[in-house]
Amino acid sequence: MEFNVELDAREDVPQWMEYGTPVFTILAALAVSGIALFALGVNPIVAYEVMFFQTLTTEFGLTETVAKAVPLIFAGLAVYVPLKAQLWNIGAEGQLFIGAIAGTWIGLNVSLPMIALLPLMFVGAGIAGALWVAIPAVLRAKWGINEIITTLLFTFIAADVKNYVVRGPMQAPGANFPQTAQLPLAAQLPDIPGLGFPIGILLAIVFVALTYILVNHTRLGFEITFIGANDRAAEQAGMSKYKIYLFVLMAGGAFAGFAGISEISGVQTRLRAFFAPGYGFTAIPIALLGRNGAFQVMLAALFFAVIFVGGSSIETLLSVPAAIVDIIQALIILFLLTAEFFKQYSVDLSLNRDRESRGVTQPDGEI
Amino acid sequence: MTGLLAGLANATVNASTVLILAGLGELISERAGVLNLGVEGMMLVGALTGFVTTVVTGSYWLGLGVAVFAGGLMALIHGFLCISLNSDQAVSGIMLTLLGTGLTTYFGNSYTGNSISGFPERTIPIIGDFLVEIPIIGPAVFQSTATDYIALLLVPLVWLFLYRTNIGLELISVGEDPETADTMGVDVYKMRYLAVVIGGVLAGAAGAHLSLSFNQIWSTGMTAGRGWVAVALVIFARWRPGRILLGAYLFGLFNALQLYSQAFDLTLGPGSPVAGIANPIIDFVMNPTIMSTYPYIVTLLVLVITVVRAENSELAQPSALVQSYTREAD
Amino acid sequence: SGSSEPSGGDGVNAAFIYQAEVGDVGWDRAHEDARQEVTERFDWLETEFSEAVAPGDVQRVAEQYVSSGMDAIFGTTFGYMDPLHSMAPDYPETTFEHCSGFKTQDNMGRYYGRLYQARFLCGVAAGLLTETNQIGYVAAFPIPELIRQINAFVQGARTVNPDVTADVRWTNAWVDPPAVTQAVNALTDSGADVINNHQTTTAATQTAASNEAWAFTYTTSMAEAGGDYYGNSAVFNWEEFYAPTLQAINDDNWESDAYWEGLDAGVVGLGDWGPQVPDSVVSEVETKQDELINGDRTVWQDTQFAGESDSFLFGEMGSYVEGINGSVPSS
Amino acid sequence: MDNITKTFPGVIANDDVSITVREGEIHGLLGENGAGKSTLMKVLYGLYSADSGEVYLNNERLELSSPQDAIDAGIGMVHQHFKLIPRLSVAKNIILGRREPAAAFRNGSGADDSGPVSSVASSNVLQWLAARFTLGLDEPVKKIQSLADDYGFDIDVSAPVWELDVGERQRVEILKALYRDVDLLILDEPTAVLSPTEAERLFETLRKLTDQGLSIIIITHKLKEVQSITDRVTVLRDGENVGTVETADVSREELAKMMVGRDVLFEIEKESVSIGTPVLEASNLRADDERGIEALSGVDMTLHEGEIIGIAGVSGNGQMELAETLVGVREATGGSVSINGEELTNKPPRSFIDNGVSFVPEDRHRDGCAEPLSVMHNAIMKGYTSNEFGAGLRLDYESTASYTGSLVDEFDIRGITDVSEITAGELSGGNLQKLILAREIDRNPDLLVANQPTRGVDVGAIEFIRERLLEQRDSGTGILLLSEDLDEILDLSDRILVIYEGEFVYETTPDAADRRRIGLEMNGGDVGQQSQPVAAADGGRSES
Ligand SMILES: Nc1ncnc2c1ncn2[C@@H]1O[C@H](COP(=O)(O)OP(=O)(O)OP(=O)(O)O)[C@@H](O)[C@H]1O
Ligand SMILES: Nc1ncnc2c1ncn2[C@@H]1O[C@H](COP(=O)(O)OP(=O)(O)OP(=O)(O)O)[C@@H](O)[C@H]1O
Ligand SMILES: [Mg+2]
Ligand SMILES: [Mg+2]
Repeated sequence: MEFNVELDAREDVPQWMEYGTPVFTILAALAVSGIALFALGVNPIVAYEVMFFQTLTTEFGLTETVAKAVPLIFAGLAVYVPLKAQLWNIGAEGQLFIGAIAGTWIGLNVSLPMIALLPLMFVGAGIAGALWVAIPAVLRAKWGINEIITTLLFTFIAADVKNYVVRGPMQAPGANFPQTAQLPLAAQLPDIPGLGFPIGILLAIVFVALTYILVNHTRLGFEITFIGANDRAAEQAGMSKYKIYLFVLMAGGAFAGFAGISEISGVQTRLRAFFAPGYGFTAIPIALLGRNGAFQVMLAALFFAVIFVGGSSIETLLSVPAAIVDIIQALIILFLLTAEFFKQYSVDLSLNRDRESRGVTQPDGEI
Repeated sequence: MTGLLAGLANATVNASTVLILAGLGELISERAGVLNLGVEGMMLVGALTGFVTTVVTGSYWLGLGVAVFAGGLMALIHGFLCISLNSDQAVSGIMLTLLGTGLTTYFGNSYTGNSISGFPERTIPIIGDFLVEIPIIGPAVFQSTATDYIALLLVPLVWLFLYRTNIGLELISVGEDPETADTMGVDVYKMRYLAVVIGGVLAGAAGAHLSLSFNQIWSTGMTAGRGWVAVALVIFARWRPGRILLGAYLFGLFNALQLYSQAFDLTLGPGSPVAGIANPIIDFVMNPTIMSTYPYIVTLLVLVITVVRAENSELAQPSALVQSYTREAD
Repeated sequence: SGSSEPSGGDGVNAAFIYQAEVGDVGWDRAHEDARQEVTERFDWLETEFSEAVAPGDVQRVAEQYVSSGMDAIFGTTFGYMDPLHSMAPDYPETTFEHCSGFKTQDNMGRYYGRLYQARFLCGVAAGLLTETNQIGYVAAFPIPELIRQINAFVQGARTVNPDVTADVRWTNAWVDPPAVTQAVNALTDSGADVINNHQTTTAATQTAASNEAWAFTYTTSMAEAGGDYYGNSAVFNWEEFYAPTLQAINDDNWESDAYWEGLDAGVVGLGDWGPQVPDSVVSEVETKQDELINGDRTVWQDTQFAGESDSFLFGEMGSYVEGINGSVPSS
Repeated sequence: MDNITKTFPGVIANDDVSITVREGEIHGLLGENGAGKSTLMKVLYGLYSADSGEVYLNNERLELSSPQDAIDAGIGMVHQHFKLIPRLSVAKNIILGRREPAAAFRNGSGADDSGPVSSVASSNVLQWLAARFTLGLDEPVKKIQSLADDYGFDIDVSAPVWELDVGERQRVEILKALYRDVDLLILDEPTAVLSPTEAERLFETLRKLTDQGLSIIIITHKLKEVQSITDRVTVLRDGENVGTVETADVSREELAKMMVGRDVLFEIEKESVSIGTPVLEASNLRADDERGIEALSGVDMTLHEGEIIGIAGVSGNGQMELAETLVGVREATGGSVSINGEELTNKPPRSFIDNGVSFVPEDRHRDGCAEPLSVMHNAIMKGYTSNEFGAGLRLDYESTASYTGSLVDEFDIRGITDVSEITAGELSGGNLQKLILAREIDRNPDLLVANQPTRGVDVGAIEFIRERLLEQRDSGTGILLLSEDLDEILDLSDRILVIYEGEFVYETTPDAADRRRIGLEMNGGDVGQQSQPVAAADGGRSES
């Protein structure tokens, strides 16, 4: 008798698993994190009550979650769109910086009424983010140079560029602090009148819907999906890998730029040297969680927003160290990766009897 | 002038050890086909566990041992996810960095003020005094800590391991073509696990070098991005150990120049006819922030040049990098 | 005395918000030590704190504190200025205090310490201790705050030893221990035998000491890291600000103001001297300290900054005093 | 091998197959594509584990859970697709996995005294270490060199494999197997990429090997080779063993019959040709294969409306390159291609598609579809740009779904419950092929290039596909049919061209065709018989 673990490719993923796995994953990650909280002397149930229930049921929690979700949704889309063509945009954080720089510059240097200035800032940020990722996109499309590594390298360069501009060309005049001047009111994203939600969320929803339409209802989206599924066949069908790779990565860059400027214009009101929100990296698990569609990306972004806001709540209200939130986030990704596997394979752990059950007679001297 | 050069040489050599260790580890991992973007996280865990062990036991060798073990353990998570479960290598690596950062921030907080006596600087017995006499590089290379020597020694050792041992050959083969390696009787999974764990071990050692030899302190986030530099360094080195040394020195030199160049004013005097145009450019080029982008730009250029020029030669990346393997692929 | 005030007789709840994790040393540690001390001192005081709060998140954290009944919010980093400034009018019942900024509201004060005065005193010691007449300074970023302290330190040294020259190395990061160590090595290699620094790590002190150069530092004592070569530290004694401020809030006579005090108020000062610093040096420093406190001397009196306004000193200082090699990097 | 059964999701690759190989014989394994030959051999080599059945070698039952087990048992395999690592040297490729220790640690080598040095060197621990942490190339290189000399291979053992050409690589593959002192050598289509002289050299080698007592299993599609080299032949069909025969006792025709499994060939009613204007003209067309070696060496061809030209040939003689170049998927290195009179040489695939060219690629999984996507996605892989499916940028998935639904009905594609749920990868081979054909035919193309359209497809589907091809011809489409199945060529074509080594070497019509002659031409002609040069491919000349 022997233990035998059999792995079989699932021929099709059951429906409940498709949706159940992320939920199960998150619960498992929270269970493990619960042990850590327990060890800290914090009742995990109380902590999760504060973290999730209070965040989702109070006006304050909801508003904050929505505000946090805005850049996360954009950043999630920045990774999601290239992922549709099987490209990993690991460098959304850098594109976010560049978008923030360009958008802030416009906000500070162009005087227009809000109704024109804000769109112009977003357009500028989007273009800047898209151009920033254009080189990795061309390198990938033309020579197959791995985009994971190039987009990452560009992120480090972007961080230095950001540090440079806030101490140099874009430093606030008069004083010598490493930050730009404050954006004029016309360049600050207002709240939705009456609701208190930041108006950025409307924009984010619009772009989620546009992305959904792009991916699911346009010919371009068809090409993206197809190239992602089999680029050889796609090229035989007359699609251009070059065009699509350039498009998805640059669209991703533009979304990252939106994430940057929505955070600056909606929350920070000026670009500071230490602006490094990490949304571009959080976007990677968000896109992984939401890879089935743009609206799923939005849900995943909202979920991470809850984790951030709720995590901050348990820190302020229950004195849980901030690093624990990081650890919970890492654990969720870890469990998610494991869950992806179980979605693809059915694991059959069985006690196997000796295989020799047929009792065939042996032929002689032969195979 | 020699004093300055010696200082520069010393600073270069000093800055390079951590990159050599982490870079060699990442190189071995990638040579077996597994990209590990968790170097930063593994280094931090190595740095903290090594430091804490040394604080508690007083033995820096034990500290190094624990750091190496912890780095290997972190890598094992990555190995399990990517080799056994075929998870996405990029995502798993980033997760590892997140996890390492979170864990060390949390557990390291109360150690930020602690002081240890870590690896002392030593000369090599017998011939050491003689070697130190070598102008400029003598003191830089031969007046160092044990971890510096280990890193230097590892360069030829890793080279020998990869190119002159059977295990090395098998390791390279699984990074080139796991299916072929499999048909030749190479245990693909075992080799990949081995490579990933060695990668973690060396990243752990790199972290321990920072906290036990170079700085002899623990400071939250003390690797300050060097893990990512190590990943870039492997590309720069085109997956060859000798070039890791070269690249680490080059990165180290950039690092050192960033500090040393601050001693000089390279701008042209007002008498120079081109001063008006040249000085802003010189200012920009020599700006410390701008200078810190140079290693990345050089890496990108090397990447592009070698890929465009040498598709099939020794310089190409391991053919099966980032590809997972299952025998009966579906 | 208004009985409708929430603070009134039932004490004060105050929250402290820090940008980084509170380690064992550094800027946030200094505030945290003071928080613990005042919490201990006043039995009517309850405090909470949050660490690792980015400027983009501070408004949410502060609002949460307000809604959980905090009477006072202390924001301890420059980046919190705008968010606190814009939210303060929405919460008129709450007292906001912001450290190191320049904006105020009716219910938001600002506070800071003239740490440069303590740096000046460290400089005096450095000028007396140096044998090579070269001193070095490792700093993170060329911003007025850091330039002011560098200038003060060098000026202190040159006050007692006009032959002193200084070199500054910028590391381009708040926390990068390896780079700090490299920078200190570069400075000691070129002959500096006294090192001061502006970094959130003990790396500079540690490295200076192991290179047998006198180590000075700031915010908290790093005597352990400096060993025999430890000089002193320019420290904040924030409790000297927090205690009266919280008392005023408790007494309902707090008023928004701009607090920028120094040695005389005790909010900045020197820490404990290193074990090997000669008594003669200590007494000379004490003399200078008295002169500063008495007003017989100012830090900037013999420099190009003599007579400059506080707002210049605070936000605009962008060049070195005489004796520092090179110039402030122009970005 | 006894009662081997191996299934893949949806496919029974081997169905209770038993075969017996005698010591010292060369055993041929025959069968159509997808008959399960490679699978059976992969089971024998430990790459696949069989669902049931046993393997015995010299009376001993083998537990084969990995190739290492097979290697240990003395089994070597030369794979159809090269299993070589280009970056490594020949010698390293050969010794990979063998763990050759450095000379100093080699057991029993050189010094035979029992001095202290050698006793230390032969200790178990040291041997264990040496096998892992040293690498001895000197002796292996000598051994490889002498093996190469024995068999007349001219190879630089220290050269990296990427520098070698195809023939040299094939020899390295064989050296790899020989180096390991195998008792049983498996060769999976070893001659597919070899020239006849190279193949003859290989066969000499194989005979030498069997003289030394080795047993050999050889898979090949070339019946001529089977007859010249094997002692016995086993034929597989649809995963089942059809029978094992002494080679000497059967004719080529009988073997073919065993493979295909039919006595009677399909006689399809074919209407007379009414040829229209040329739709495809190619002149002096040249193209390289993936390795950059010329695979198509200047071919001329004209194909008319309502005509089917069948290209017959042994796999690997440039068929794939021809097909791909004609539809714009592969770059032409010389010559020109015109569609409907419009010169399109090296234009992107889209231009060809827009000019009415349809293509059924040889490898349907790799080139013909996107397996993870739905049947609907795959059905509109080329037609998605049509205004039929929405205006402007919009792609209307409702109309594509109903379109796909009708396509599925019309072409009787089975196993589809919901066109937007079932993925192409979930279809069986035959149904997938029908889907691809449906997609390509439904565009009502002017030119249809179909490469191996019925490979691996069940008999019913084959019939269906052939009928559809003829229908399409009758409606005016010009069809270029590439097939390794000679019956198919004979049944469907109006004209037949035989391709050999990238050139057309013979042209005929089905009526005039001599099967034997075609078969010979496919293999490069026979000794004493001159191959017929093709003067004008559209001349309609036939063999008398
Ligand atoms: N890894 C696999 N997964 C799923 N199905 C497979 C796999 N390998 C082979 N098959 C299927 O098993 C069947 C037998 O394939 P096999 O490769 O043994 O054929 P073959 O006789 O070697 O064909 P050829 O002449 O093309 O080499 C085919 O239907 C094929 O599609
Ligand atoms: N994973 C798979 N799923 C479905 N069909 C497959 C798969 N792998 C292979 N096939 C099909 O099986 C057939 C044979 O594939 P295989 O890889 O066995 O090629 P082969 O030429 O027989 O290999 P070998 O080099 O081992 O002889 C092809 O038609 C191929 O399309
Ligand atoms: Mg085959
Ligand atoms: Mg086969």
